[in-house]
Amino acid sequence: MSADQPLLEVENLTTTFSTDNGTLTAVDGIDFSVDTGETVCIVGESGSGKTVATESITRIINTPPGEIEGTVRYKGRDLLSLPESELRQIRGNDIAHIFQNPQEAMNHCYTVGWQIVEALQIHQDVSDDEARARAVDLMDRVGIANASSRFDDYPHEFSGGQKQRVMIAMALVGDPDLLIADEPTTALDVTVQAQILKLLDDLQEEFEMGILFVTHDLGVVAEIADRIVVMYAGKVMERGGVLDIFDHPGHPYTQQLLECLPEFGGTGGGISGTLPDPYDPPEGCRFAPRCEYAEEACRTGEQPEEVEVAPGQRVSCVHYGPGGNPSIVRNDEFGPIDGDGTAPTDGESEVGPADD
Amino acid sequence: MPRRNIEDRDDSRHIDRREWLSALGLAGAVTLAGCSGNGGGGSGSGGGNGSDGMNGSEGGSGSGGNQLELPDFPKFGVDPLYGRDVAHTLAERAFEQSEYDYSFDGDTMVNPDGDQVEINIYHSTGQETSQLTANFIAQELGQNLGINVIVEAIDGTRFNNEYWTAEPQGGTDTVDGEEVTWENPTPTNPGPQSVTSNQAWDMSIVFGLNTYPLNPLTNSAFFDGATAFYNPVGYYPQFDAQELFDQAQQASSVEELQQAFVDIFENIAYEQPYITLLFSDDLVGYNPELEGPIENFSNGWDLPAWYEGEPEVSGSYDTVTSARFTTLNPLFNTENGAGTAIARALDQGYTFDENQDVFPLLYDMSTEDGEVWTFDVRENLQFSEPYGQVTAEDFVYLIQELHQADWAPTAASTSWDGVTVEQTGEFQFEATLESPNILWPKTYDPLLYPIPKDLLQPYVEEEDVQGLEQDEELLELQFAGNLGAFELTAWNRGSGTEYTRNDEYYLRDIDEGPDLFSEGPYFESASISVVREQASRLGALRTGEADAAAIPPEQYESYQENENVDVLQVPTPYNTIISVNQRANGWSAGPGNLFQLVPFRQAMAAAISKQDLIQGVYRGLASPHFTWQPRWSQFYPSTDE
Amino acid sequence: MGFGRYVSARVLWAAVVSLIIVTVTFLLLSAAPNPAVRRAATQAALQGGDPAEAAERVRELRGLDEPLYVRYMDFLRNVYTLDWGWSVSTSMPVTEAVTNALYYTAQYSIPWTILTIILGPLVGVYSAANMYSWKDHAATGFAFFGYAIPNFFFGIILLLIFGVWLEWIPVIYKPEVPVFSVQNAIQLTLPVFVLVTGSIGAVMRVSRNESAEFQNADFMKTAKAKGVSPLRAYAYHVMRPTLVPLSTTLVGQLLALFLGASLLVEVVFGIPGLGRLTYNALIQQDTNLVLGTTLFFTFVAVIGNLIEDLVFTVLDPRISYDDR
Amino acid sequence: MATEKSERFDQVDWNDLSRSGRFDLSVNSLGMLLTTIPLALLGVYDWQFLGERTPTFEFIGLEQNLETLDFFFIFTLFLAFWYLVLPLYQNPRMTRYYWKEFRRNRPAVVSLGWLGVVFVGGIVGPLILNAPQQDLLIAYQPPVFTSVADTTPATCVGEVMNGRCYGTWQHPLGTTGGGKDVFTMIVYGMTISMQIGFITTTIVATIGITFGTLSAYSGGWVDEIMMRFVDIILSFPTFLMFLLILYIYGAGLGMFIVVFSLFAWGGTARYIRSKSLSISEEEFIKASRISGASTYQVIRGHVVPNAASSIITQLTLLIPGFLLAEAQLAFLGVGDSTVPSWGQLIATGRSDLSFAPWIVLAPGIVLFLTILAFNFLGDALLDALNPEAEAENG
Repeated sequence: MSADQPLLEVENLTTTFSTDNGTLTAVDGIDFSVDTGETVCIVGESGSGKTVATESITRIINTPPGEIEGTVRYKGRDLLSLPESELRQIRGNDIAHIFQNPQEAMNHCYTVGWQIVEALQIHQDVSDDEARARAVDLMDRVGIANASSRFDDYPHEFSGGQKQRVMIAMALVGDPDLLIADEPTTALDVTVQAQILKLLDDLQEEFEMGILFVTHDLGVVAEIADRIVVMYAGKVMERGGVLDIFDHPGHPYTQQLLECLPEFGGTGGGISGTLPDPYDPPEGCRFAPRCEYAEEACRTGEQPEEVEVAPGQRVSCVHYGPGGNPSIVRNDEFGPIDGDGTAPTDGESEVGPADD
Repeated sequence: MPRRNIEDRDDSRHIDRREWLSALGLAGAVTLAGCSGNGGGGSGSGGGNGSDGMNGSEGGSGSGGNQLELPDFPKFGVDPLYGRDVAHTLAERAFEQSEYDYSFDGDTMVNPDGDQVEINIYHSTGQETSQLTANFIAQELGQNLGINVIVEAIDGTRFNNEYWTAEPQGGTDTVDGEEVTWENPTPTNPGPQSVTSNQAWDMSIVFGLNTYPLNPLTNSAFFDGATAFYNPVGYYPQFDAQELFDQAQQASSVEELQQAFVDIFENIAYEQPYITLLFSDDLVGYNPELEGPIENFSNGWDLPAWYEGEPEVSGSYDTVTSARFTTLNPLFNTENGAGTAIARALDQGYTFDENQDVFPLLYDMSTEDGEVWTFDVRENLQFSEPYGQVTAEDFVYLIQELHQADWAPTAASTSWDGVTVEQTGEFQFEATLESPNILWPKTYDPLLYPIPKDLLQPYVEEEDVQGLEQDEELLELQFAGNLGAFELTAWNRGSGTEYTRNDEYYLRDIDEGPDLFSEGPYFESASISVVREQASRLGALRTGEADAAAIPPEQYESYQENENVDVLQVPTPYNTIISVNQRANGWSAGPGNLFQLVPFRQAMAAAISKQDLIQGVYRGLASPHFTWQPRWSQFYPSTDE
Repeated sequence: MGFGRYVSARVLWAAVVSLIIVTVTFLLLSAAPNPAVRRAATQAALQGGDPAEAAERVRELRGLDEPLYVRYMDFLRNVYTLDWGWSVSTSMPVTEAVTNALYYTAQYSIPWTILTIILGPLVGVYSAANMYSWKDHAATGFAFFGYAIPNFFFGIILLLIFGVWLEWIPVIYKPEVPVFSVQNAIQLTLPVFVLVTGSIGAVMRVSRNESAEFQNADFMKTAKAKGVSPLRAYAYHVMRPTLVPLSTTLVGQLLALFLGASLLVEVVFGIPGLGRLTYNALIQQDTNLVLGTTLFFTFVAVIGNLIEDLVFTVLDPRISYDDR
Repeated sequence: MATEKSERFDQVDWNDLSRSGRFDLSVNSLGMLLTTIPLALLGVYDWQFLGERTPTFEFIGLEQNLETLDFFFIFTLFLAFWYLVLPLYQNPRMTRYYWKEFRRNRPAVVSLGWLGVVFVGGIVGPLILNAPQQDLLIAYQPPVFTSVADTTPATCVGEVMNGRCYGTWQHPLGTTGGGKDVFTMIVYGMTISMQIGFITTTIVATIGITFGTLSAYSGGWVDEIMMRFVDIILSFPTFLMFLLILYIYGAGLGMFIVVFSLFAWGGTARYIRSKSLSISEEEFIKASRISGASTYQVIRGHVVPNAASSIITQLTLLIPGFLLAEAQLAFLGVGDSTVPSWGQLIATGRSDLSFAPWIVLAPGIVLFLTILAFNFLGDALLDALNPEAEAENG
C-alpha cells in the first residue's frame, strides 16, 4: 500500500433497490475515503442513505433487491468486483462492522462467546480452546468483567452497553484495519454512549484502525470525527475536516443540521419539511425543496458539482459554484458557543470496565 | 365370544342373521364356500335369476276394488298384486279391522286426528344399497299408500342393541284366540307385543334373515307360533304355525316334507310377517385363469381341486374380504368371514357338493330311521403332535364336555341340545335325536370341528371359559395336522391370514370326490386379506392382486365387460325384508298399531314394486321374494313350475 | 426453578392429565351397554337355558357385576401394571395388540415425521430466502394445498390413480414384507406422501413466515459482516431461531395428524396400524382395547406436549422455567 | 331511543360505543332483541303446539319445517348480523381501513368471495332448490360436458353417442348412485357446513369468553384450577373422543356440533383470559372500582371489543377443522348418512370412485376449496386485524 493511497476509497457509489413500486435510489453516486487511523463520520438525517452507503462497501445489503454500482477500493482492491467468496475473507477480518442496535444485532439463540468464536473461526484456523481464550481476551479488552464466566451467557443476560462491547469484541477478532460503525451509540443512554466512544477511541489507537462512523448525532461527531461527510437524500452535500465544518458550515443543509444542536446555539428544533421521495428525487439540488436559499438554479439539472470552499472542505451548492454568490448562505458567525470546536460534553468520563 | 362387524355394507347386511344363525351351528357350513367378502354362504339348488320370478303373475284374481280376492299363494309387489288400487283396497280392509279411525283422504292416508300417517324406516348407515332401498320404499309407500315415510340411517350394532333386541321379560297374551305364555323369553323375542325394545321404531331394513332352503324346518325358530325363539318384531301368526311345523317334523321323506311346507309357506306369503322384498345374489369376481368357481352357493366346496391355468401346484390363491376376524378359535367363532379363514386350514365333518348333497369330509353319517345316526370317522386323520390320531373319542368328548356343557358357551351349543351321543368304536359314534329328522345333516347341526381331547381336557376340568377362548393353539389352529388344505402361517389381526400348502392333506387319500383331490390343493400358498375399502378390494381384483372379491351390483356390468375379471352370480338364502314393528312401540303415526293387521302388511307389500326395486337398486341381480323360501328351493310352494 | 424440578413438575402434571383423560374414557365406555351380555343371553335362550342367568354369568366373567368404583380401581391397577386385559375383538392381550399395531404405524409414522421435520423447515426457509419468487409461490401453494386437502380424499384419489389405473403401487398393503425392503418402501410411499403433504403445509408456513422475519434481522447483517457464508447463515442463524416457534407448530401438527388423519390413512391404505385397531375396537365395543389404545394415544399426546414444552425451553434460552 | 340513535347512525363510533360501559340497549342489542324474540316465540310455538313433523310455517301455507338446529342457526345468523356486520356498517372509517388492508391480499378476497357463495348458497339454496330426491332411473348421470360408458347410468338423461352417455345441464354435476343430483346435494351441504361453522363457533366463543373472563376475574386458585382444566381439555386426543362419543351416543348433526364445541373452546378461553388480565391491569380497576360498573360491562365494554378481532381470527381458523372432522367421521361411517353433508356425499360415492368419480370429486373439491378459503381468510384477518399476532394456530 503506497503511502498516499487511502485505506478505503469510494467513488461514485450508487445503490438502488428494485421494489414493487419502482426503483428506489438510496445512494446516488457518492465519493469519500478513509485513511488508516482516521475517523470519518458520515452525517445526515435518518433515511439519507448513510447506512446503505456503508453497507454497500462490503456488499452486506442483499443483492437483489439491491444493486450496487461504482467502485470501492480497499487497499487498492476493488471490493465491488471481487467474487463473493473473496469478499467474505475481507468481511469481519479486514473490515469489521458494528451496528446500531446491539440487542438485535446478536442472535438471541447463541451465547455471546459462541458468536465471537464463530467470527474468529471463520477467518482463522484455531482450535476451540484457543478460540475461546482469544474471545475471552477480547471480551476482557472491551471491558467486560468476569469475561471468562460470561462467555457462556446469552445476549439477553447482558445490558445494552455490554452488548455493544461484545459486538465490538466480535468486530475486533480479525484485527481489522477498517471498522465501520453504524450509529453504534444511538440505542444507548448518554453515559454509556460516552464510554463506548471512549472505548472506540482507545481501540482505534491500539489497533491502528480507520473508522468509518455513521451517525446523525452531531454531538458524537464533534467528539470523535477527524473528517465529516454530510449526506442528504443519497447525495453528499458537504465534506471537510470536522473543525472546518463545525466552524464554517458551507451548505445550507449542514447549517440547519448544526442549528438543531442546542450546544451550537441552535434552536434545537428540526428542519422543516421531509426527505424527498427516494423513488422520484427532485431535479437539481436534493435539498432545494427544503432550502430557504433555494433559487431557480437550484431546482434544475443535476446535483451541483462540489466546490472547494476551504482547504479540504467541499460543498455541493449552486451558490458556491460558478456564478453563485456564497454570501447568500455563508454565515461565518455560526459556530460552537465555546468556540473551541471540540467535545461539547465534558469528555472526562473514564471508560469503565462495566456499566451495569 | 361371538362378535359381529359392521364394516362393510355387504357383510353388515348379514350381521344379525349370521350371528344367530351361527348359534344354530351354521357358520361352519358356509366356510368352504367362502372366497370373497361375501363368502357366498348358504345352500340351495341352481341359480335363481331375477327375471324368472317376474313373470309369476299367476294366482291374483281381482285387480283392485273391494272385490279383490287373494289367492292361496299371493305374490305381492308384482302384477296384479301391485299398485295404488290394490294397496288402497287392502289398507281399507285393515282400517275396518282397526278399532281406530284411519282412512284415506284422497291419496293420503290419515290418522284419526286427520294428520297424514308418518312413520320412519331405518337402514344401515353408510351402506348405499340399504339407503337406496329405504328411499325407494319411502317413495313407493308415499305414492301408493299416501304414507309419509321418514328415512333414517342407523349403525347396525346400535340398531341391534337398542331397537332389535330387548331385555327378556316374558308375559302372556291372547294370540289367535288362544292364551299364550312366553315361558322362555329371549332378547330376540322378549315377550308379547307389549314388551318392547328400548327405542321405538316403525320399520327397518337393517337386517335380513336366512330362509334355510336346505332344511326349512329350521324356520320354525321364526314362525313357530307366537313364542318363536326369534321374533323381534312381535309377530303373532294368524294360522296354526306350531301345529303345521310339528306335522312337518314328522315327515319321513322329502316329498312329505315338501307337502307339509306348502301350507306353511303359503300362509307366510299371505300374512307377510315381514314384508318380503327380494333375494339379492352375491356377485363374486374371479381371476379368469381360475378353474373351479361355479354359480351355485356350494361354490368353493371343492377348493382343493381348484387351480390356476394348469392343474399343477403353483402360485397363490389370494382373496380379499371386508371383515376382520375376531377370533379363529373354532369353538367360539360365529363369523362367516372367520369361518372361511378357519376352513382354509381346518375341515369340518362334511360339506355339501354342487348338488347340495352331503359330501363326507372327516366323517360319514348314516341312519336308518332318521333318529339314530352313525358317524364313521375317517382313519387317516392326524392332529399335529403331540395329539396324534383323530378318533371318535375326540368328537364325543367335544360334544359331551363342551357343546352340551352348561358352562361353555361354544358356538355349536344349540346344535347338540337333546342329542344323546355315545362312542361305539375307535372310529365310530352314534347320536340319537329326540325326534327323527331325515334331513339332520342339512340343518348343519351335526357339523363338528375336530379338536383334540387332550387339548380341551385341562380347561374342561377347570371349567375355564376364558382359558379356552384365549388358548393360543386353538386361536392359531396349531393342532390342525393334516386336517386342512393349508396350514395357517400367520394371522395378522389387522390384515388377514396367510397359509402355505399342506402337503399331508388327508383329502388326497380318499376315494370320493373329484380325481383332482388326489394332488390338491393346487396352490403353493393362500391368503385372505382384510381390506376395508371396497374400492381397494375391487382395485386389487382388477389389477390381479386378488383372485376373488365381491362386486357390488351397480358395477356388475362394468366388471362383466372387463377381461381381467370373471363375474359369477352366486345365489344366497339371505333375504331383504322390511321388518315392521308390531310391538307396542311400533307405530308412531297414531293410536293402534296397524302393522299388527295382516291386511295392512299385505297393503304395504302390494305398494312396493319388487320389479322396480330389483331393476333400480340391484340392477336386475336379485329375485323377488314372496314367502320364506327362495324360488329355487325345492320347498318353494308353487306347484305350477 | 431448576430444569430438573421443572421437568419433574411437567411429568407429574402429564401423568395427572393422562389419568383424567383415561378416566373420562372409562366412564364413557361404562355408560354404553355391553353387547356381549345381551349376546350371551340370546345364546342361553337358544340352548334352553336361563338368559338372565347367562347374562349374569357373562357380567361376572367380565367383571361387570362389580360396582363401578371397584371396576375402576381394577382398571387403574391394570393400567399401571401394564396388564391391560384381553382384547375380545382381536383375540389377543391388549398390550400385544397395541404393540403389533404400533409396529405398522411406526413404519409409516417414522419416515413421515422425519420427512416433515426435515423438509418442512428446509422448504420454509428456502421459500423465505426466495421470497416472492416463483419458487416461493410454488412452495406456498403446495403448502396451502396440502393443508387444505382432506387427507382421506387425497389418499383415495392417489390410490385410484397410482394403484388401480397405473398399477405402479400395490392396492393392498402387505404386512408381511420385510420392513427394509423396496417393496415396503413402495407400498408406504403414498401414505407417507399424503401425510407429509398434510403436515408439511403448516410447518412450512410457520417456518417461512418466521424465517422471513429472521433473515432480515439485524443479526443476519452481523453474521454477513463477520464473513459468514449464506449457507451457514441460514443453517445457524435463521434456522435456529425459527425452530423455536416452529417446535410448537411441528409437535402440534404431527400430533393432530397422528391422532386423527393417520387413522383415515390407515383405513384408506389398509394398513393394520393403531388407528384402525382403535376404530375397530370402538365399533366392536371392545372396552379393554379401546381403553388401551386411548391410553396409548393420550400418552403420546401428553408426551408430545411435554416434549414441545421442553424443546421450547431448550431452544429459546430467553425462556426461564419459572415463566411457564 | 331507537330513533335518536339512528339519527347519528353513521357517526356511531364502535369503540366509543363499546367503551361507554352502559349501552344496554344499543341499536345492535335492540335489533338483536327485536329479531330474537319472534324467533324464540316461533320456536316455542313449533315446540309446544306443532307436531314434530308439522311444517313450522304451515299456518301461512309454507312447507318449510324448522328444526331445533335451524332455530339455533338463525339465532347465530342474527348474532353475526347485529354484532359483526352492523358494527362494520356503523363504523365506515374502520371498515374502510380494514377493507383496504384486507384487499391487498388477493387470495383472501377470492376466498371471501367463495365463502360468500357458500354462505348465500347455504341459506338461499334450500329455499329455491327442492331437496334432492332419489330417482333410481337416473343414477350415475355424468356431469355436463363429460361422458361415461352408457352402461354406467341406469338410463341416460342426455344424449347417447357411440355407446357413451353425455351429461346435461339438468344435472350439471351429475347424479349419485341413487340418482340424486350432486349439485343440489352440494348446495344442501353448504347449509350443513354453514350450520356447523356458525353454531359451533358461537358455542365455542360463548364458552371460551365466559370461561376466560371468569377465570381472569376470579384470580387466585380458582383461576389456577380453571386454567388447568383448560389444559386438560386441550390435551384430549380430540378425534378419538369424537369417534368414541359419536359412536356410543349417536351421531346426528346436533351431536356433532355439541361434541366439536366441547373440545374446541380451550384455546379461546386461554386467549381471552390473558387478554382480560392485561386489560384488567388498566381498565378493570378503573372501570369497576371507581365508576362501579358491573363486571359484565367491563367484559362487554372492554375485553370483548379488544379481543374481538383475535377471537374472530381464531374462530375462522377453527371452522375448517370442524368441516374436516365432519368429513372424516362421515368417511369412517360414524355419522348420520341422512344428513346431506359433503362428507356424507364423499363417503357414499367413494365406492363408485373408479367409474363415477364425480360423486366424490365434486364435493371433495368444494370441501377442499372451502377449507382453503377459510385458511386464506384466517391468514388475511390475522394480518389485517392484528398485525403483531403470530400464527399460533398453525
